[in-house]
Amino acid sequence: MRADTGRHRRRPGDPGRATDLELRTFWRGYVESRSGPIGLALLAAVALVAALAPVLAPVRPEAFTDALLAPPGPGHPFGTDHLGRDIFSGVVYGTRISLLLGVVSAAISAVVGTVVGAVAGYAGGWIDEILSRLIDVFLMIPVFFLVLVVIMLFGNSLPYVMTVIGLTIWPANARLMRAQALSLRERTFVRAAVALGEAHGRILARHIIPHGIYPVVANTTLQVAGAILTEAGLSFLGLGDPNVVSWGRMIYEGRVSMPHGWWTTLFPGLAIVVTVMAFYLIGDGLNHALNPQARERGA
Amino acid sequence: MWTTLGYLARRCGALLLTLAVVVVLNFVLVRAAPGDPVRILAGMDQPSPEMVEALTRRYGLDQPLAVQFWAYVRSLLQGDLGRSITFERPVSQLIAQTVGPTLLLTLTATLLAFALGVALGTVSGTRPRSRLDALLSLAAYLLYAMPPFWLGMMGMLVFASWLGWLPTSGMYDVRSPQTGLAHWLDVAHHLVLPAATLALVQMPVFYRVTRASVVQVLGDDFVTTLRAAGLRPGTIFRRYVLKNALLPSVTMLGLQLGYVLAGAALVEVVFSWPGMGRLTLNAIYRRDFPLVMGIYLVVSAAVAVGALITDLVYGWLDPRIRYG
Amino acid sequence: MTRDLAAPEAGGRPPAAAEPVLEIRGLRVSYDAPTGRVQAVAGLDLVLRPGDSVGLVGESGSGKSTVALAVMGLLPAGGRVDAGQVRLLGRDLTTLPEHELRAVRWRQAAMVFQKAMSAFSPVHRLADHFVDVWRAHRPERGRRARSLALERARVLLEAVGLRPDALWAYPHTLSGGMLQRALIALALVHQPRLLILDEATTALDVVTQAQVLSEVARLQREFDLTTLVISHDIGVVAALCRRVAVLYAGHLVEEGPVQQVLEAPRHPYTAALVRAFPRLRGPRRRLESIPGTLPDLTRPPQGCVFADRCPRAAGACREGPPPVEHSGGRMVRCRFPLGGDAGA
Amino acid sequence: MPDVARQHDGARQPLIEARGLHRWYGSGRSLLARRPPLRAVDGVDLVVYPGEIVGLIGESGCGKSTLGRLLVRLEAPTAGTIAFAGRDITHLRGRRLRALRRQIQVIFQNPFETFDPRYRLRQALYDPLRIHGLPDAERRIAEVMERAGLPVDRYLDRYPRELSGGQLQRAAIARAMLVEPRFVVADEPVSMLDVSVRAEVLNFLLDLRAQRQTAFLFITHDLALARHVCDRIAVMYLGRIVEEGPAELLTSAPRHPYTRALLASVPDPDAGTAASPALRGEPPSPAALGTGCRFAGRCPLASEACRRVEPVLEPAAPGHRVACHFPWEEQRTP
Amino acid sequence: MMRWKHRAPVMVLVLALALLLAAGCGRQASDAPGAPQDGSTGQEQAGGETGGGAAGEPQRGGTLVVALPANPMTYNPNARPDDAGIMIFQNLFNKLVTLDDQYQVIPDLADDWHISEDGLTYTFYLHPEARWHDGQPVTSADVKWTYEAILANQGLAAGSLAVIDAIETPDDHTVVLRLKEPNAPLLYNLAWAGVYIMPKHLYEGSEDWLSSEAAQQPVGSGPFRFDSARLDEHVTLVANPDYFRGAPYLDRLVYTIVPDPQTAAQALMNGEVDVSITRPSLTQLVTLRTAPGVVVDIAPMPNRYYVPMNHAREVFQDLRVRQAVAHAINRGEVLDRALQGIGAAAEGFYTPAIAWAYNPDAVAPAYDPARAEALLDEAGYPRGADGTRMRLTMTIFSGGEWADVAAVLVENLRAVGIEVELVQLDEGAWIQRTVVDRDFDLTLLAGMQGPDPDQLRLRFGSMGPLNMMGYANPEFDDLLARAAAVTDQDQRRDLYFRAQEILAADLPFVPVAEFVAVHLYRDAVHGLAHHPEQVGSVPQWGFHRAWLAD
Repeated sequence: MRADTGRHRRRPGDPGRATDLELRTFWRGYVESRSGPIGLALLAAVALVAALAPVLAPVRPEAFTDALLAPPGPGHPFGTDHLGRDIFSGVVYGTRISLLLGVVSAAISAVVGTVVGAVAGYAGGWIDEILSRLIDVFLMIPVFFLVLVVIMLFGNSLPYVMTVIGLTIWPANARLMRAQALSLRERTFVRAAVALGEAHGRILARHIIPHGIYPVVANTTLQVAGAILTEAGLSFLGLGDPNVVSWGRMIYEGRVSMPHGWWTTLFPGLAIVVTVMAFYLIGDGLNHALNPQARERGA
Repeated sequence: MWTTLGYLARRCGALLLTLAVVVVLNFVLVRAAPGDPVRILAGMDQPSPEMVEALTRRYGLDQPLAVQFWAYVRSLLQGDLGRSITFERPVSQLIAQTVGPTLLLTLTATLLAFALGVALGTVSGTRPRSRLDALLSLAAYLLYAMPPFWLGMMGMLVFASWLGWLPTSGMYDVRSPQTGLAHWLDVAHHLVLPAATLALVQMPVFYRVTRASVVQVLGDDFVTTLRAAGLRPGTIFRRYVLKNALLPSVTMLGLQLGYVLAGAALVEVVFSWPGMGRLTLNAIYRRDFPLVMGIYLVVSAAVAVGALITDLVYGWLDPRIRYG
Repeated sequence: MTRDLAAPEAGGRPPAAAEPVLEIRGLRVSYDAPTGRVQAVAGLDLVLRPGDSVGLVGESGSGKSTVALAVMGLLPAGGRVDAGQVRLLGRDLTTLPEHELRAVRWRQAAMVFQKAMSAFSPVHRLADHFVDVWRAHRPERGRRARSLALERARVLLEAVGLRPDALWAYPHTLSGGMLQRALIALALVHQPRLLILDEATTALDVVTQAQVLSEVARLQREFDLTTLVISHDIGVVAALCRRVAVLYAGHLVEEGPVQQVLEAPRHPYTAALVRAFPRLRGPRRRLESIPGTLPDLTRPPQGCVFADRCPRAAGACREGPPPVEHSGGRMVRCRFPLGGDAGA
Repeated sequence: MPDVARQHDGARQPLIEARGLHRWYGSGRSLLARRPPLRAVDGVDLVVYPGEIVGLIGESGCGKSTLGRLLVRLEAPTAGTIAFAGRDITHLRGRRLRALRRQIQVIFQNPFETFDPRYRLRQALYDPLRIHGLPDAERRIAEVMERAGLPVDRYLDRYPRELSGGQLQRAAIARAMLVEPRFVVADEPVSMLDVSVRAEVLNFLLDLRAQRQTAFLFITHDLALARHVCDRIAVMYLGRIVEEGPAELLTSAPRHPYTRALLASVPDPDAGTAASPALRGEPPSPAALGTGCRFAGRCPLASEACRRVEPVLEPAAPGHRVACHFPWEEQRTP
Repeated sequence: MMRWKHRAPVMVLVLALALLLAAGCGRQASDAPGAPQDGSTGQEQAGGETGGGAAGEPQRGGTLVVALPANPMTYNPNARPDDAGIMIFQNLFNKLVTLDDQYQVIPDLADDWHISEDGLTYTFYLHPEARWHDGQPVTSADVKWTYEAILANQGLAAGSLAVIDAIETPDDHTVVLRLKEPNAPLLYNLAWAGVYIMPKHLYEGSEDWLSSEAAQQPVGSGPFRFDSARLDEHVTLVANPDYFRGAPYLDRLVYTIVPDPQTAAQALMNGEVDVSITRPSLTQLVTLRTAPGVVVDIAPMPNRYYVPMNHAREVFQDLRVRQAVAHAINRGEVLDRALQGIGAAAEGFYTPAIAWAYNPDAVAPAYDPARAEALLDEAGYPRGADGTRMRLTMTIFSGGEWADVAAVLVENLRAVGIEVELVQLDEGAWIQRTVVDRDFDLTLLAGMQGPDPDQLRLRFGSMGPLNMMGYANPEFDDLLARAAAVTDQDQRRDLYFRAQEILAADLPFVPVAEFVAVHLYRDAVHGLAHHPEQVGSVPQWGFHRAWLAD
């Protein structure tokens, strides 16, 4: 009887095995996923809006127009809020903030998570013991409440919010990267590099991280979406940065006009849905392309 | 048996470690934050040393931090979460009063989400890449991308404001409180919108996991064996695939808890649901240290225990898992 | 046939001496691949008469497993039978609708897969599999079906050298060898006429493999099985089979009695393959390899598929398909076969 | 096939010498779950002389790969010593260990995994030279690739996925050989390859030995293959070497009942019948070993003594050692 | 003990301010508020159409459901500044005296009172029929015990009562307060908050007035009795048929906890609640005004938005810069846009709600961006290449209206070349940053400035605890000190008028807008405000005379 075979734990999201990728196969898998290209198209549209914000938006999002709480119509396609600010302009400019916030938060998470996870998984031993304890503990802490407490207590400027979000969501990436590093460490080409006398830092940089990064990339894409939602949640509680126009903040401010001024919350909300969905779709496309087994089975 | 116990012991150790980190983190964060509760209680009256002092002494805030921390830990070990500064009541009592509605909301929503997600996930997973699958997937993406509070607001707009079918807030009608069955029907009526909101934003998680695992299990070798043995696809699915495919969804059930509680807090705000979410925001706002720490501890413990229970249930469902 | 081992209804089956159990005619199977359709099996003829044991050997990519899956009607998505017939006990399976095919499976033809470790559902006990496989083709229901099935399972498990209480084990608690045996037992639940062993011992250690092989050899006799053994190891085929068929790139290149084919191969590929196997006896010598690689099966060559790697190949070999030569119970598909008198 | 090494056994200094090597996994630290350690390698003495090819035979799980990894210092032994050219390398670390890697190389089982798929062969082959600061990279690479049958102009700029298994394994050997090691562990180097291409890989290996006097530890589960490739063969069972001797002798006149059983189990195309199962049952778990001979449970010859006292490797003939209380005599071999 | 004299208004202010802050932060689901409601009586006629007055014959019976933004912290009415609690206390308890809608002192427990010529002795005559809900009579001993307890426990009003030297109880229904020195604001403060008379017989004996059983199960003397409460759900009161000023019309009074203004407004429109103390956003008011069945009743209150400028910052030591900021701010736009036209643009330097003390001639600089730019040029702050003269921060509270007002201010200042970055903090952090650390450029503040103008000392006196801008003018300090010590209102008025002139000249802050009290209820609710019989219209959510029409 084998006593140890049952030790494997199947958990969704755990990579079975690090993946070798050829760009072409990868792209084919990505396209096959259906969700991937749609997400990319959506994101492209969103990014275009962000880039062209000054052109698209009729006015500065902070600027007051004469129409207070005007319903959608000519001049104000999405209407105006109770201060007379143009919702359409806000949505357009908010794209920049949401993208910035999402990308920066997720990037922080990706960098921290990748480094911690790769070191933990590759080094093993007590280093892994300590780091993975840390990862586990942070994974178990309810993040939103933590972010909430920190932001509420310490302040809510955008850079701060981005950093706090980034620094609370990295453990998921670290866990992925650690699992990757653990499996990559046993991979023949890594063993071969060790046997050839390669230095550990170089092995991490050249073999472990480049190979193991894909699930982290996919997850980071999802985290962009998560960060945007988190910011929206914070803003909804009045904890957004008052100096920038973000969608969450627009909903929060527009909420006072409900139910009569439904457009003040409807459109920013839809913008969040579209953007978040773009990242989810891309993330799923990446996962699909990265997971050959699932791909073969049409998942 | 021993290995299971050993596993349990280790998991509990990890749980305690998590809670220890939570306690320290909490303590440090809350104390490091600008502003202190006495000032809020006393108002902005800078030169009133007598009152500030009296309050400070009353809540032990004059002690060195280390002493305060030790006192906190000691009382925690005795099962005492402390006394709320703002409410002048034991924290445990405040939590106990709000935990019920929160549990009612989150459990209802989660079970709904689970049932719905698994059912739809199965539908999709058995016909991957079909039109129905595409439609369901799209719906899942859409819901997944929705901020729960926004969905709640839109739900309230449509069903409470425009259609007037459902109440906007609260847990029951305070004007004419009911008893017995009528009371629970009333609660259920109030529960519809918040629970549906929370269920809908969670559903995609279960949907996606179920769909993926159904697709995966359908491709497993043992399915080929059973097909080769001449079993009907329906039989294979019901007797074999489903059990295999449900396991990951069950795992998600526990892992979701943190997310659900966060979503619940926001939804509670939208619908004035008398739960812990609102209590939390209140406590943070008032710098009610004992209350903030107590809630956070309880929430963290709940999440950790949820994960532990999930693991155990998973181990019970999946014979492969031996806690060695 | 011992009474114990026989399936309940097995006694009434008429002996069908002359009629082949399995008759494959002109079978062509292809798969979808990113680069085009892969011709995995290109015109295969193979006949298994009752009591026959045929080994299908070939290297990876030769199409041998595809043959097995095509027989069982279990080709994966993207694969399809383009032409030919697979007659099992006279019925062409390629034209059978799915529900009729389902009735054929396991009662008339069963299969033992290579990956025994994953061939059982990990969250079910072995007993569940036996019971459900039993029920799939039996009229009994409820408790009675269960006890009958378990009774049969116990007998079969003992027959393959396992303790009956293995029924209550979950797959992960059993070793690869045990699972392989259990899988063989499962294949025998309905006393099939044809048993296909697809690399059934490849994953096992040599000692375990020897154990399983000897048990299969015994079962062949005791259950009156007709077996199709698929393997890359000519040793395994030699141990289990009376005849051997050599497959190369989807083409059957040589067929005949095992001893004759291995001792005096006629096809250059067979000869090279035999030479490449290290032996335990005889002189130690430098091993030989077959230079080159398999042809691209999305664009199969005009002439002989082996021509590019064949030391005897001439221009004619590349121009048209090689002739098929039958003599003395042997078949060879080659323009310039070795030992022209071997068939005599 | 010249048995170069054997002629000089007595005179020459061993290239690599393992003494009492142990590798145990998991030491049962947990308070409640005290599980016995898994004894993968459990007291192995092994010597390889310069220019010698030693075969290491055994079933999966017997510890042969672990032993290989210990010898190349990819893992650290739990106990025991390893000496290389007379120098104790058991505890080398850091830079000195990396320097040692030039002397000791390894070839892995899976050729498709040996190269990082992200890099072209050029990069992969350049790396070892960079690491060990060897000059003339271009020339060295060209030389060894030529010998591997992979001319640089056609293969150097290819990605690993563009090569077949046989080619990859030759390239892997080429890479290992670039730094001109004196000892190479080849861990099942051909088991994943089709029979038809095994020979070209093995022959490349043999050529290298002939030219450079590189010593090899050839790990395999295939006795027949070992017989053709190796000078000496050591048979491993559950973490221990139970028999070792000259390849021809060991495969024709084995002394240990386990070796005999292994030989009998090999399906022989020449025999024409199913091999008789020489052994019943399966090996016990290396985590649950009792006292006495670890083969006793399955051994047809086992006596009470076998169950109590573990036999040690003792000479049975010149260059032939067996760990058995009742080794078969040569004349009793059928 | 000079300082203690100032304590009274300090505490009042503290209470009021806390309420107000809460109002601003309401949308965080914390205990939002009803800042305006308590304290502000100003029943005005501006709302005009309100049905709050006498409309038909009062009907008896029914349950009134009131949306309250937060739970009461405790049922000890004098311990804490508790905006939610005070809404309930006014229906459970009585004070000695209370205020009417013109901020004039009127009887409550005391039917009558007398102040000695020297202003050092106050004598109150209690209503003989007043009884606690448990049937015990309310006596002078209760009053004495209450005031002493407040002082001993550092209760909410401890500061205002500190001026009392001794309390005498010649008989059960007479209370005599002896003061250490004359103190004009005292009577007002006894009518204000944190001075509810508590039942001595129930509190006595427990070691702490907060942990006493009576602080959980309150027993008062007011028109309603405590019935039950559940955290975050409801607080239920029932009618006290034996109330000494007559039984209330309503049977039950249910406070349901609805912290979210949005939800509260929705619930009001749906008829789920009858009265909303949870204050909706001003925007919602616009909607609510047209909602069928909803009455929006708006009244001025002694509370105003203003922008303090930190004198510790070099830039604000220059009067021209302060003037420029004042000229740059378009108070009309703040009113129209951020405040949806509800309330009034602030002109002067004290609240016009306390009419007798308001100097209408001391006014802030008019909106004049050109003038502002000229002043800034003059002060040496020319526009830079990007059009910016200077960058400042404005520290504001979290919460909707604060942000709205700030948004307009930011745009106003931007127009004259002052880039303002908002720093949004919750209450705790705001206090720390501005009041304690004084680390800010501009801030935005509001707060109760009644019931007595002595209040000005807190905010702008050189020692004033809320003078976070560090403004110091000895003449101003002197004027206010003198005004507190005289009892004659005309004399006091002159002093306060002069003080406001000084503020107008020195401009330590820019007044922005006048706050309003907003009363929201269903049109079925009557007898809320303006009711002649109603005693104690400050705070004004007393439901003694309220009744429900069918």
